[in-house]
Amino acid sequence: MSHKPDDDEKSLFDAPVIGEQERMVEAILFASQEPVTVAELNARMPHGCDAAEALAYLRKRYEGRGVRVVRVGDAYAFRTAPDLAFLMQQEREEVRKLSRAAIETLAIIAYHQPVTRAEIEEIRGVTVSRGTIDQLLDMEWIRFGRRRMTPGRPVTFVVTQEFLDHFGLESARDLPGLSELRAAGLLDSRMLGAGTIPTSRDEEDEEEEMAGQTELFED
Amino acid sequence: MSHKPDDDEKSLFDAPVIGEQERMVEAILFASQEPVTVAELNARMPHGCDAAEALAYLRKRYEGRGVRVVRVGDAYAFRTAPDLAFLMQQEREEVRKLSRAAIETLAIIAYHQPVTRAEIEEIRGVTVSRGTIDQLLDMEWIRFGRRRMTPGRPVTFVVTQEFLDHFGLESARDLPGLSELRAAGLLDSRMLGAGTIPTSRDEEDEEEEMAGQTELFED
Amino acid sequence: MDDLFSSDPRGRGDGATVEDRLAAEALIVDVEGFEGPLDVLLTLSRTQKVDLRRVSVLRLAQQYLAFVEKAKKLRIELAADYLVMAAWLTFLKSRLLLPPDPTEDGPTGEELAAHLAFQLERLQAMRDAAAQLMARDQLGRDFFARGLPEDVERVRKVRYTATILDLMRGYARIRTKDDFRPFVLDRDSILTMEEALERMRGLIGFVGEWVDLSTYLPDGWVDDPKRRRTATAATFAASLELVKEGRAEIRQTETFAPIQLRRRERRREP
Repeated sequence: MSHKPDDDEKSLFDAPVIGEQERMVEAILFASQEPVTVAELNARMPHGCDAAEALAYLRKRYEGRGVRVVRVGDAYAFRTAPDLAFLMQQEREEVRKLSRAAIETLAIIAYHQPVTRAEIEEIRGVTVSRGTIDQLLDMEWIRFGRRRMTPGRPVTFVVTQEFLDHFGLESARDLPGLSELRAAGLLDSRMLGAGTIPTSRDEEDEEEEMAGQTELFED
Repeated sequence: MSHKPDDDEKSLFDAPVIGEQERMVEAILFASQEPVTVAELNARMPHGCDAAEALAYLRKRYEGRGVRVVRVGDAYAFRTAPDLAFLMQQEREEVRKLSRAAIETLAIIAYHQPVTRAEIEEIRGVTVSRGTIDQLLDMEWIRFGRRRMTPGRPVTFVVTQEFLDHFGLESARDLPGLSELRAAGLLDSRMLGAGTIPTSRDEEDEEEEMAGQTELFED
Repeated sequence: MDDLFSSDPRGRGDGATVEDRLAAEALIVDVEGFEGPLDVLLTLSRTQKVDLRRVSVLRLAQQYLAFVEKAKKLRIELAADYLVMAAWLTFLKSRLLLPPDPTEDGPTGEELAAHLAFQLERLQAMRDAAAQLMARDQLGRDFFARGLPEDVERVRKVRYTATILDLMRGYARIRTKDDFRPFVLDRDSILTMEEALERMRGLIGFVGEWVDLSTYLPDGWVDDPKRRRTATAATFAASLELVKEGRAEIRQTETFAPIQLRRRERRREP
């Protein structure tokens, strides 16, 4: 084998047996922060060692194991066996609360479905970002409903079966009305007169009607 | 072996053969600098695997090698064999120099855990400075344990997995001389009533009863 | 603990032996190096060259008192706890030497002495344990972890969730925007941006010249610093809103200079 250091120069001590040398290479490769060259191995190991030979044994030993000795440039390092790469990935599910904007948008869709984006914005008083709608579509809690038969034929949104399942509802009509919200302490008692919430709107509803929100409470 | 996940629950696929499982444990432990618990191993391996059994094979395989599988608390890690330390000049980390007070405090926590600050002071006969505790917390060699159920509910300190890992201990029960010390009664919390030896105290220290250390090393 | 008394050659003398004085003198040299009185006692006990369980506490007390005496003579400032320990050892000594007083509560002198001996032994044991611990092979010094760890790639999957209560609260919030403010305290000393904006909308149309922002602050919001601060912030925010709407112009000639505002001339319709 190559890289045998000065064969002529007799060492005072015998070089460690090859098995011992293999242990040394194993430990050095393991602990090193970078791949290690044969020259570096020889420099670190006791006089008379043959790192190249020990390395050859070590590579053989790790063949088919969970890690292998691989060559990186002219240096060597331990690496996970490629077929076990899947173990090095960890899928972590992170549960996050839905944002306030998303919850409000979702609530409006649930209480007013089918509802157009313009209507949602009218009710919330702020624009609804694409991202919010996309997120809810993505979660499959809302889907597109029929197009509204009004100028521009805007799309409407409705809640899905997944939505109902998640919230334990049989239908969107089971959502509590304003009076129940108030009874549950979710509404301020200073609220205006009682009214029920329409759980769905007929398709003939005109967008123009959305002007005054109060109408929504009048049934 | 333990930790076999739900035997009753039939998996669609058979678990990999034990040799394959051993490779997986090998790959996971090799990849991590920190010890990995059996539970984590099982969680990362395919359904039906028995990491504990695979580990037993793996440990056996690496006996006498340049790297070994060591147990640290309820976790496992590969570490180089200590007899090869002489090869590792380059990897040697500058260990933070600990003061005599810090070393003593650490030993007291290790041998008396869970132990309150007042108990440490009682043993050392001097106030333990905030800095000493902070330093040990900072090095992650100690952490807060359960509060003592005595007046003032003082916090206790215990040693960590990092501590065990650093000193090559499988568990706190393997501390050198532990059983002799216990047999000699030197780990008992003996207190006299009035007139005990004065210990200088910081004013912020809670006055607390020295409860019997029944929790010591239980588990 | 029979030997508690036996090794005091002069029986009940409160003076110390020559040996004790020499020991005390040796200690004085590096009193700074000691970790408190118990540490000194432990060092002193070593001069007795016996197993710590057989140490003569009475003699130890005398050695310690000799040490404190010596320090006093040399005008060395000893920390208070050294003197507290001296006082306590004097008390212990008297308990050990005098016949027990049956009317007195608490532990006997012998019990106290035994406890002190226990403490010394325990401290010594902990020091030995610490030394053994530090002599062990240590991670990063004698054995090593993988130098090139392969990180687990964390694939993060976010799942959003909400409860029906969130949904109802959300809806209630929208439907009662003006009335429903369950978590907001009414605070008299806060001028909201909306209030300021309403006010400014009315005023801005009349101001064609550059006028300091501060002149827009409503009456009654100028004197109290707290009210002035909130009014200034709200008015400033409202001005920016007006600028955004194209109804006003705003300028500041240099850093920290007064902020000025004027109506923006509407472009004539073509």
